[in-house]
Amino acid sequence: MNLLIKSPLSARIGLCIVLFNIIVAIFAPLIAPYSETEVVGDVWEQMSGNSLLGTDHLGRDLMSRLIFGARNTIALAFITTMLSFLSGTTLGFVAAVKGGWIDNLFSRIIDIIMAFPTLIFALMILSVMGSSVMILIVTIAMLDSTRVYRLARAVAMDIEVMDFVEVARLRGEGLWWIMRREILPNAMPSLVAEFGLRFCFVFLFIASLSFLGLGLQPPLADWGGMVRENAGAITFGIFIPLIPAAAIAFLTVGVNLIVDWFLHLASGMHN
Amino acid sequence: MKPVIWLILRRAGFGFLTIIVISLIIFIGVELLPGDVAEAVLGQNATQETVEAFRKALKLELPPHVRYWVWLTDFVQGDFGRSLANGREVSGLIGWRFANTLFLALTTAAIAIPLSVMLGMMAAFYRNTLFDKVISITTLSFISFPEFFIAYILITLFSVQFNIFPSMANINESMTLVAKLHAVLLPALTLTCVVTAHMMRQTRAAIINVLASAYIEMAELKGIRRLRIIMRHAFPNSLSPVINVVALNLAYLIVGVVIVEVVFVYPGLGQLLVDSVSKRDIPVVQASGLIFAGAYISLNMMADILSMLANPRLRQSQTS
Amino acid sequence: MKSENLLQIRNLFIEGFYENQWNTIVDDISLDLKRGEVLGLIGESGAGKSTIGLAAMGYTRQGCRLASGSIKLDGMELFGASEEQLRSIRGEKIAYVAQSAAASFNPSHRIIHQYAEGPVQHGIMDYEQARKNAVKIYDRLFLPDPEKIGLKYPHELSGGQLQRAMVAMSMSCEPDIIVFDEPTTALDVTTQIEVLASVKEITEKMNKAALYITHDLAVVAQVAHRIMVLRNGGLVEEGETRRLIKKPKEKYTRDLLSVRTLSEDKNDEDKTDVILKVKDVYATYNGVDNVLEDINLTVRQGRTVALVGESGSGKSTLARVITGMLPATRGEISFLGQPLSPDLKHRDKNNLRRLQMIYQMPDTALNPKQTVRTVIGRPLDFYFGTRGKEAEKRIRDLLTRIELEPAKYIDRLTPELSGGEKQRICIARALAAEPDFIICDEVTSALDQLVAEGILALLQDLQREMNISYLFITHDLATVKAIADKIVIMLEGRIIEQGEKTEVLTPPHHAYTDKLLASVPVMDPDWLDNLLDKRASTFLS
Amino acid sequence: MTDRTRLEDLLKKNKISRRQFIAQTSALGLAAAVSPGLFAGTARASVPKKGGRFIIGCTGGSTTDSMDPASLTSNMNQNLNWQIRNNLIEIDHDFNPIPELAESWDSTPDAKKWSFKLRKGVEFHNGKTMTAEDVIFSINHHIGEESKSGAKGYLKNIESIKADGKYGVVFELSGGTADFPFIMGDYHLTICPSGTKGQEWEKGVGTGGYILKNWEPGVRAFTVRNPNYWKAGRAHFDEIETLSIVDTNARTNALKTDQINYMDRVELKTVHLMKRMPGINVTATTGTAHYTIPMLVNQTPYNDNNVRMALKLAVDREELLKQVLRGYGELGNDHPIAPVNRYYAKNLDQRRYDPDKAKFYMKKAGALDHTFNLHAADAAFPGAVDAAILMKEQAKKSGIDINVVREPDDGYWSNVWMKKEWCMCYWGGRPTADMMFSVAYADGAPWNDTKWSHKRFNELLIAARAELDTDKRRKMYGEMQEICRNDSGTIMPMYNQMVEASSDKLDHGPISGHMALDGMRNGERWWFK
Repeated sequence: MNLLIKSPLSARIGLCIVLFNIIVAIFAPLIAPYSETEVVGDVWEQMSGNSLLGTDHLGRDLMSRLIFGARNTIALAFITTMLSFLSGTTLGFVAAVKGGWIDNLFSRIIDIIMAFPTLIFALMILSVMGSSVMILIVTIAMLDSTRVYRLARAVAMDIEVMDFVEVARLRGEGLWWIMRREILPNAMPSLVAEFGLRFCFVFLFIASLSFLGLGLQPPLADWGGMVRENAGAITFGIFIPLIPAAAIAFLTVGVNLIVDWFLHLASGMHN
Repeated sequence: MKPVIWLILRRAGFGFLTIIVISLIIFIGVELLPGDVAEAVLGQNATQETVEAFRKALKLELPPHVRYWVWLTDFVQGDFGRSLANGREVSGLIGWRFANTLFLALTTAAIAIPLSVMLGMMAAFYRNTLFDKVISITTLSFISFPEFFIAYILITLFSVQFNIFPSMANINESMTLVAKLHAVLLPALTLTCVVTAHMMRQTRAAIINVLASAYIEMAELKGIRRLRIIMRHAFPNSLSPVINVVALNLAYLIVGVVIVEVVFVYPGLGQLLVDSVSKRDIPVVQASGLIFAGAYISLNMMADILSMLANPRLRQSQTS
Repeated sequence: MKSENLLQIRNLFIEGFYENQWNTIVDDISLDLKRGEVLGLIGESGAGKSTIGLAAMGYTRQGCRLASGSIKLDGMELFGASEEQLRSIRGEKIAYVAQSAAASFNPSHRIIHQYAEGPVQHGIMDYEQARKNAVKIYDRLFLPDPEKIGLKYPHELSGGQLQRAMVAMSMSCEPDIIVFDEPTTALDVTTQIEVLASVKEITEKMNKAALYITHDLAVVAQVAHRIMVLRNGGLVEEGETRRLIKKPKEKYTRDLLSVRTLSEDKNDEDKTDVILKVKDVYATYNGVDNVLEDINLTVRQGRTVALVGESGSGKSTLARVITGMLPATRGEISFLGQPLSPDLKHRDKNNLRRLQMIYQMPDTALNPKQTVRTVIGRPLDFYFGTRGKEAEKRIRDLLTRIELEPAKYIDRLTPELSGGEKQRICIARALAAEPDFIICDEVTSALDQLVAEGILALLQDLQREMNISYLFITHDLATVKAIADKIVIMLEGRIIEQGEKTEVLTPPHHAYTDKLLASVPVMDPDWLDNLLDKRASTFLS
Repeated sequence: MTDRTRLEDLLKKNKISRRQFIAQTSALGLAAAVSPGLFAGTARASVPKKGGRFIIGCTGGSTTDSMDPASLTSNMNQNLNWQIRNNLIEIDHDFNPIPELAESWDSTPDAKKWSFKLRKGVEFHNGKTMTAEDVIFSINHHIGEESKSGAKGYLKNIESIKADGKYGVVFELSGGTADFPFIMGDYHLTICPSGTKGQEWEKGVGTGGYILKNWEPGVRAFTVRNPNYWKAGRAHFDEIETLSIVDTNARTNALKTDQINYMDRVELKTVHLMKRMPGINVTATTGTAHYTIPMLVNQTPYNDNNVRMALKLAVDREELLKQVLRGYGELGNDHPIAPVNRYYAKNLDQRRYDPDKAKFYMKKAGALDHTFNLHAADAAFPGAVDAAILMKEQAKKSGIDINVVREPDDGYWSNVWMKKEWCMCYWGGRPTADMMFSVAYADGAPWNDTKWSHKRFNELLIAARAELDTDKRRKMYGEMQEICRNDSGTIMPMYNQMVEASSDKLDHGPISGHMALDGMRNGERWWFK
């Protein structure tokens, strides 16, 4: 709370944007004028009283899909990012605290995974395992966690050299306490900042996957998928796909405004 | 041995080792891909009989470790084998496509790196001003769009509306360099939009980080002009993170541009790899996978080595 | 015709932005500086002395602003001057020597290029001319190989050399005034002399005016003609150096001048039990070069052993070896008569509990995300399983014991504490484990003089009460004199002399000990001159 | 523009002699139908002109493509195949077999033995003269143990192929096959020089109107006109560039910006917009292509015909046609025979959306609480996923619960089709009823994607195949269509039109519905105005 009061205007704007999106996502069924899949008109209708933002490529109400899309997009991205952070941070912290061969082993494995083109890696896994939401989440989380690992390890290394960690070691504390109570709270700002960035990348990544025919199961709406489905219209001067794209951009900018603030806090810790 | 050379050799050795491990993983991983080459290649035309015939023709029944050994030794000698799908030399399939991929990556890099480093420096110079914020939000918005969407917008604007650049970048060897550059400008611009934000933000952060150093204050107290401080004092010391982020983005440009290739009909390696994965064309997947991994690793290695050289502490350590 | 006062500051107020508002950090300061005069600014941290020094150059750090007053440099008003005007005087008319040369030299440029940058950029001379001047001044400041030293990178020079190179750099444009901002604070006592000599060379022989900023009265007494004592941004007292030292008017000044005598000598050495015995210990970081060689020492119950040496002498490494952070490669450590496993991982909880450590930087020794309650409560829980009300009571007791009011501090996050308070919390954390032996690693060197004395007094009290033994690592001989029972002197990873305090401090001593003792500034304005005269033949040639 | 009118055209311009004309028309079996007054010389409007570079943007090209006729899988190399090679017979836009490399053909009354007379003096691009040996080699390439050809299935009943002199080939079949000439028109069965093997296929030596100069699979192919092409009045372009453009928007943009002259698979969502664009012609051709939604009838609950009937009735074909095909197609009636087929059963009732009846049948089957997993990917056909979603919504009204499972495009044909219980599928169709039924509905057919087996249906199939009497065949095929409609495991909601777009600088005769890109022969049939 104290932090909030001291936060700069930009962070507050970001917070409002994110909160707005979350509220829309949670109350989607109450807000949306139509259901996610209902066909309400012709294809790519202009904005009208019937459908406030027009209709999509199947004649579904764009606004409703946008609202439900917020739900799917945010939930999916959130779960995926959480998962990647859980695994990436845990491994990164262990590597930093334990050091030695464990660190070397983990880091080399991560290096190797990172050496493969992400999209192609995902493509291979998804084409083999099928693109159910579960597999989608796990795959992206795994690919993402490599980058989280790197950051978590680097940040933890910085913290690990601090005397208070040595104090804990000298006290005889175990790995869990050191990771959870000594390192994690101090790594938080950097991790939160990265969380924001990763979070945004996840739905862009899903959009890329759906471009290649993988991605979220239709008829579920996700913003990236919506851009993809309607993208053909743009070359004919129909601006329907700009709307979900703008939604993505809006949320990304919002998240990044908060991220910037946290980065600022993170840098403050080192000074 | 001189320490810095030793460090570089050690780093290079590590890179080499990683590539070897990756070659093994690629081989095993691709071998484990479920689904049958024959079925995938024949697609809807696959019948029991045709599939059997296909398998036999390609000697798929040989044990994997024998094939790995043959593959690796051949690969080292530059023989990547033949495509299972159409029997062409893999090296012939990959060679010119890889050149194309590099061409696009370098064209993009030539635009994106100076642009983002410059923007990053300016944002750091004018930090927390309106200019800084506008650049930050603009670049952020660019990365918030899926890249195919940026591509479509650019095509709509520059090819369909104004007809300045072609919407297709299907370059071929009979074109002149200028014609090629003209053709790849739109895909290069698309990729620039994608990578600039990242590089610019990193540059800005690195420089701002350095600007907090005592030697920057010292330079100010020596009465040095601000621009010179940024260029001479801050930038050289923020090179290491900048080099790293540039390398990361170069690697992305080489290995991650499938979508841009599809949208612009660009004959690069990405499309080949995607097609080969879906058709289970194992030799092509293995070879291009290894080339991608190699590109990624050598770029990272070069970044590390350059960072070492950029740091006088390491560069000069042989004299002390 | 230049005005008599090179620098004239009148009624200066400077504000800093923190806790969401502008606060006064320099409060109504006026000063004058004449050509050839050195003015010392002295005070503890937060006294605003650096801020004043920078303000003299028309410069404020980020988050600060010049609020009101007047700063006239050679007749030119800096208040409200344009960036370009200010830029033109910085370096050229008034130069700056920073506390840490290691941080203030750009690591990626050669020394000479950084020297020449000022004059070339100001258009005073070309690079070749600047280089020639540099060689002259390097020579004058006794830098080795003045022709070539400029071609080196900052990391290739030692701390003392670098600091002198920075003094030389401040002279590159031949400014009228030089601001020395704690130029010797980061240095060992022996190197401090070299830099002080350089400062003296510049100010006296080259007749430059200077502001000399420091927290150490003994140091400033050697170079300054006049001294201003500052506290909390305001002026406490101002006076001619000799007068101020002899007859300080204010109590605060007297406190700063007071000599520390804390411990009574205990010469009943043999009568108490040996707590810690280090025998023939060797240690290495890279497996090849020994950083510690042949270390032997004992610590007895209720006694304080001071481990003295310059930076890099291996004293902190020895602490790491004793705690098991860096397992010894050879030799044996026994604790309370039992051999102690060299590696921390193999030590039992009881041994870990009985051997505690307190660190130099209380800022980094306390997790900024924990409250005082957690910091002190954790060892209680960890070692004794004390939780809930009992723990609460114990924490409050400990806070009371370290002279901090429990109700006020128990729920604070550690960054909300001052340096001295933090160090007290660190002590409480060590006490919570009910240890027999505490390693104190430079526990006072990051603290202001008066605060440090408070901490030392507290440690003494605790020792008397609880019969705790200390291994007291320090580079500050004054502290050693104040609290040690036994002194161990280290140089380059070896112990070169050890014994009872009186024994070590009384001549004849080892040559290095002698140099070390001689280098500690004394509150006597003539001390430096005498020392330099004495050493002239050996040191300065 | 038919071959006849084309010949008439040439005659008028004195490009061929009267004697040549008669020879050619009689070869076509058209002599009786010569336009009255032709020899008097009637003027015609559009005349094929030679010249220009024709640039085609194709879907489906893949880097794994090969020019081996045994493995032609994409539009790109199928089209290229007919730029550079010829078959024994050609299937014209009216679905008639017309002579190509074979001048004429004949069969025994039981349709078990077919003899083809080859055209003389036709040269391959490498200068070699085409003879019976080459024909036998080319057909045999698709037969036998080692063959991995997609045409292998059609050729199963060939017992022997023999040369009858240098310019005659005789096929002996194990069973009567009235439609055998159509089989010889299949795109796989192009004639290549005898002895071609391995990488030599990629050189693309054939007898066709264009010579392959450059071929990079999945990227581009480049051909130039064969200067001594034997077929008169065909192959008008100087050169053809065939580009693989997988992304629909990229194709559209390329056409709009004049970088290509022709594109296949126009995105139906944007057809109406495309039509408005100046300089672009959109053509929509109904052919044999259709969408199916096969269920594996050997699995519960699909083994119950009530379930199949219920699902057939629960589909609103009109809406699918409108939404997925944007009207570019025709309603399907749950059997695969297209209206363009001469045996199409016109008298069968059109199946309509009837939620109540669907519910009735489903209730009867006791499967109302079953969740029907419908597997879909756009690899099946563009809009397949959308269609599945629409079906889900439509079936809701009957209380039927459909769960759409989106599958990856990659590997769809090997992992989903014929493996999952109910999925989306596409058939290009076959020019004859026999081929269509044999390939996917006959008992034990390798591509019988429903595992459906109907005794009466299978008997009729054999009988009709050997029946040379048209009326009897019509009756048999009619009955088979009805059986298929009411019992088979396939929902056939609609025939899709092939919607393609081209620059209005191009001209052409009537467009064939046989395959996309004007029966894959736009290279030799089209010309620049």
